[in-house]
Amino acid sequence: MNLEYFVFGVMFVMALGASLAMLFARNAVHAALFLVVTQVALALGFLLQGAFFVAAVQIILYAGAIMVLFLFVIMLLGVDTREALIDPLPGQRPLAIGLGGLLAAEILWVAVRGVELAAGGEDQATALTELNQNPGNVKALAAELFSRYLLPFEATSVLLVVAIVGVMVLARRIGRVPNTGTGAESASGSDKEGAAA
Amino acid sequence: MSVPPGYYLALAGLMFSVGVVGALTRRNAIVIFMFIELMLNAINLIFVTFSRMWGHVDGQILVFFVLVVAAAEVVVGLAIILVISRRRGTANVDDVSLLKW
Amino acid sequence: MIDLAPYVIALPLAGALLLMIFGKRIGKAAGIVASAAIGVPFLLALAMLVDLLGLHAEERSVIVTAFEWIEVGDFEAAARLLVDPLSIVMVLVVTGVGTLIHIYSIGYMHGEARYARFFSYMNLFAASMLLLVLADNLLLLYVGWEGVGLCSYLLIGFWFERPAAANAAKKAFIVNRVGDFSFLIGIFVLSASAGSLTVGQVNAEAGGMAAGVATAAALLLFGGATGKSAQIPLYVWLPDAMEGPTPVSALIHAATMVTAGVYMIARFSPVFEASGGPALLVVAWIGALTALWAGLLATAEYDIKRVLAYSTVSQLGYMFLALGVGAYSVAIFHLVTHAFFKALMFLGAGSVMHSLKGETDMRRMGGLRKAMPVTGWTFMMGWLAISGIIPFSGFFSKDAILASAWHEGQFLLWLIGAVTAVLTAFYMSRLYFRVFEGKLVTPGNLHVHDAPPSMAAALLPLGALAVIGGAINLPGALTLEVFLEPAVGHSEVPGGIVPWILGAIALVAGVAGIAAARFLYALPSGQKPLETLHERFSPLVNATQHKFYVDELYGRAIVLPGKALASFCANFLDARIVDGAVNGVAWLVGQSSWALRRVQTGYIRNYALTFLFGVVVAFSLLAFRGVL
Amino acid sequence: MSGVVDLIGAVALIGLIKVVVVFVALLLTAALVTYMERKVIADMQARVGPNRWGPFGLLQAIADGIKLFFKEDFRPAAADRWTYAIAPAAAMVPSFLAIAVVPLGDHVTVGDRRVDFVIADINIGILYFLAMGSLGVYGVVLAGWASGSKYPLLGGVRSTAQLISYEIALGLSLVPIAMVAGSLSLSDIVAAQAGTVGNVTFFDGIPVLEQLQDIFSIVPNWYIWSQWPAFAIFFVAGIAETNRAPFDLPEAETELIAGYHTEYSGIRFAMFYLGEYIHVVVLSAVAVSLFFGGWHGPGLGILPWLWPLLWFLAKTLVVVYLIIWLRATLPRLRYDRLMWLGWKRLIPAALLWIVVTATVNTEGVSRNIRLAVFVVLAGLILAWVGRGDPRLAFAVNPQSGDDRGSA
Repeated sequence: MNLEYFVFGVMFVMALGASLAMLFARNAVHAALFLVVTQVALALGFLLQGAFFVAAVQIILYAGAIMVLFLFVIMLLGVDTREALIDPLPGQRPLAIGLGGLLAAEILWVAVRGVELAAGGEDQATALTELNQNPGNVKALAAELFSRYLLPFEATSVLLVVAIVGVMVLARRIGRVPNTGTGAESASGSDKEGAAA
Repeated sequence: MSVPPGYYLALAGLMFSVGVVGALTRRNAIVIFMFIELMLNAINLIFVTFSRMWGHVDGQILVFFVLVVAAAEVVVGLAIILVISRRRGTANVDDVSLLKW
Repeated sequence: MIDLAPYVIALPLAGALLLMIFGKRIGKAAGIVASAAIGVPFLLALAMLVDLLGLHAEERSVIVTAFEWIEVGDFEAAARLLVDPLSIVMVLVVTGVGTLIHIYSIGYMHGEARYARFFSYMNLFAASMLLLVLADNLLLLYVGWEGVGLCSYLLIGFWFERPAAANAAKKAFIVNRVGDFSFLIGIFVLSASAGSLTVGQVNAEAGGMAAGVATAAALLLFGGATGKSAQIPLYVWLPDAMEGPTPVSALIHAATMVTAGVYMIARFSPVFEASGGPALLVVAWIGALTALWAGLLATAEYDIKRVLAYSTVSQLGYMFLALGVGAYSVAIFHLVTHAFFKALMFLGAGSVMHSLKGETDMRRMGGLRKAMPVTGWTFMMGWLAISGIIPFSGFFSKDAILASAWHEGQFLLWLIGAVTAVLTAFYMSRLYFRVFEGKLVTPGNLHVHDAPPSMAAALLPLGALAVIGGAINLPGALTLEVFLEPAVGHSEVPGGIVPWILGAIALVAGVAGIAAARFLYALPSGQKPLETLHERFSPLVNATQHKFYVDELYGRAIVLPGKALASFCANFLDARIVDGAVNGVAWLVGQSSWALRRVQTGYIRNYALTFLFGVVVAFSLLAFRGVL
Repeated sequence: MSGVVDLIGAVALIGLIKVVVVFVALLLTAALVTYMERKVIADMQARVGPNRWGPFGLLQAIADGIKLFFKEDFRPAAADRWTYAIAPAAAMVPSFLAIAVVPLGDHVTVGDRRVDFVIADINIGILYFLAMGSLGVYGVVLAGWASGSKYPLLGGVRSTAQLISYEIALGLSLVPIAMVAGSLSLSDIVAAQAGTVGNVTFFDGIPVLEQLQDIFSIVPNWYIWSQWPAFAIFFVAGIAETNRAPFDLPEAETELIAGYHTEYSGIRFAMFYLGEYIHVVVLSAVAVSLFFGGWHGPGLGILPWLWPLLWFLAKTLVVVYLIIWLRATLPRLRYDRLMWLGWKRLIPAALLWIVVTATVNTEGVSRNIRLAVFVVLAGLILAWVGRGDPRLAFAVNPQSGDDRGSA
């Protein structure tokens, strides 16, 4: 049991520390790297709470695909220059920090009350453990996803198709005459497609 | 006795707040995007925590939908940033202030 | 055959639609199409009459359902037609006289640019009028009522290029609206108190109505009738309506539409009866006064058609007098004979105008009987009929009215009627002698020709009817009164020697009027007394020639305040207050957006910050209220 | 939290021993593979290869290691300091971690405790392998960006696009395996491949072939027989993931000097190098587990726990040999051809194969029909994939350009 607290502590420090570091990182690539660390820490948090499949997907999709995509675009555009420390919008930074702090305080307060709330939820946590053992995490998820959540699931597939088409349209370079298909042009073209999708 | 859900919720809340502050103070569009991802991640943590609290997998399924939406959003958003950057040579959101009178 | 009643309406309606859509394509055949569209219903109506006569007297009220119209919950208003003696008489008059006038129009409107449109309107009018008389339902009746009003407006303003015609059409329409409004409220009162809209139901319930309600309903209905039938105080539109083509005057403003009020009151006679004295008394007095008033006005008029118009108003007054004394069938009888001879005279006048290139001033005419014999002789029939000379049709009906008034004990009304009879004979004779007798006078020495065949084809039958039309109510035979009895009730006919004396007095009155007119207008010796008369009574003559200043009075009393109110609304209420409010709101919005648009910086991070502010506020509210 | 205990259990004593043993073994194997590669390639190119240090040059790998360890650690001025330092580790660590879910052998009973030859038998093993594979990208990307030099940057960008493209095909090629095995755990998948194919009735009634059916009773029940298209896709995508020839574009020496690790030297370079070879070994190990029956194989009565380990090692080395062989044989793909292959051939083929597998494994379909459908559809897919890029035909003969409307 202490071990779980220990892992949770590591996870907590990793996740929060990395997010704060991300806040103070002046370089976009560094920020991206801290975000990856945060996500890996969160995956650990998911594992701790018995969400194995979600943890794996979190790594594969977020850390493995989305963040790589971020890095790709940063490198492609060369926008990894350092930002000026002075915010050109007057009052933006103090207000943002103040309001953000207020929000954090409010959420914390609610979370603390949530602890009391969760005192009765311990029994259900064991229910999830049983669920993870009997049909197994993946099978339990699949059973729910493909029965009760079938319609939203299909809707997400539509969303993805729309996103893919939208990206194709956005990233397409208009007015480029198609070449014989052997030059470097088409190479960079498919490069975009590959990266975008 | 395992870690109470409130701890996770507190962590998620703090991360979310950090994401909010970051998204509001940074000027690089891509970085702002990353902070939005951070907020979404915090939400995912909340979902998973609730999933454990209530003892069923619905929360974890919602994480999938968040993931899908995040993926679609990132892809489209990055493409837009790409186009803007190609046209205007910048990814600074303050330089793109056309949304006004 | 009675089941075919819907086709009586549908055929003219179809004709109207056909001519409206394909009028240009049909061209010259339009008149024939239209005449057929009204002529066939006449034949149908004859067949229906035969069927109706075949039924027992008590069963002569047949309801024909055309289709279900409105059905909402308990409320239902089916398109049902009521075929009974009253409506069949009206249908016969409308279709019969209407057919003749249609045929007449073929010749009269020849060469008119909007030939097909004219016949389309005429057919539409016929359909509306037939709907009015056949309707078994107040709503349906009102549809017909408004339909004839619309057609009247369209036809009066048929030559809308002429400002006079356009104004006359507007006047007719507006004056009629006043009456229609009253009529509509009357319908509401009736349907509310009777709980039904069908004629039979309303009449059956009438007996059980409170006297006050019945009186109110009756007076409101009569208000509608004063508009449609040109009674005091709403008669002013009819003389002006003479701006329309003459066949229109003959059909609408003599034979059919203006009698709608008479028909309607006869139709709802139980309601009037239920109100007891007051309503019927009002009807009778208004009718009598209108008869006298219009007769006086007619004596000073020089426009041939306007004389006939005033005459119509006057004769309608007779009919209302008859209604007011409870002699409904007599009123209908006069309606029928009047339709014959007045249509005849209008058509004769039209024939005169046709050959005189549109001249209507009788001072520039004279001795035309020899130049156009058909017109002259038939007009003479009409003149004698309206003057009440035995054995022409008008004598019988007018005599019956006067006799009924006497019988009811309304001696004052009888006296007014008798005086009016003298006046009627006088002004009609004045017209006749001026136009048809004496030396031949034409404006600009035109070559005068008689009516073309189609016009003559209408004049001759109408002339014959004017002569023998009185036969339909000869005592002893199958009389109109007996036929109408199931529909409008029995009217007491005075017995003994009294009717003969009254008839003699009426005849004497007619002869006296003719004699006076002949002395003053036809004989050379009458010239001097006429001038003396004019000098002696110059204020009265003057006033009569100015129509007793009624139009001016209405202009001052109603139109001017109306215009002032409209001008007030337009220039102050609308321009200052309504527009001011609208512009003020716009100005306010403009100013505040000018101030607020500074918030819109274009920096997305500012927007997001605002968003966050909203989130924090909402979160705080929820947290403090203990929801979370 | 049994899963958590499983994972955290790796940290406990037996787990710790396992980790250490496997770590060392993996390092040794990787060193062996570097030697093996040089020898094999030399052999194929009719050379001798390393032969100075130790018998047959066996100590060459150690010599290289010592040399690289003592070389100067050089950092370019424009480099991003921390990222530059982290990148090699980021390249190597995920490869190490991936081996954790691979069952290296059967179990052994020590006292009354059963010890499995696997570090962590978690029930999402395949996903774990994919997750580690996708994290492996960071080493390359960060190295390319952090070097502050244009060739490494180009190598980094290239590898980013390449890796996320082939990751999809890699993931999709594993779906049919999960479907037929009904599990995502590598141990379950290996267990499902125990035994032999057994009695096949497909050739019943055909006189000569009927006699051949007996042969199936000695053929091991590996997934490679039924899932060879999945293996083909997995193998190609896996090689692309490891950045090895013919997909070594991020480090194409003719175009980009040495790609993302151009600026690296000394121990950091060694880490990249090591990471790549560990990746190759792990990939081979996973391929063996998924398609070639894992540690299953005939053994002798003595030391029953040893034979599976040996079988596993042998099979893995065969696959490694195959990869080396490919490097010696195939030329490097041009970049657009690489993308074409990944997006237009491998991913559609993988999707199609998922559909085929799902159809054929529907309940109630007889085994014979399954076999027949397998043969026909697999042949069709092979033909389609092998048809090549129509644009190539156009380049050779402009008149025959069909299918280039999308170009």
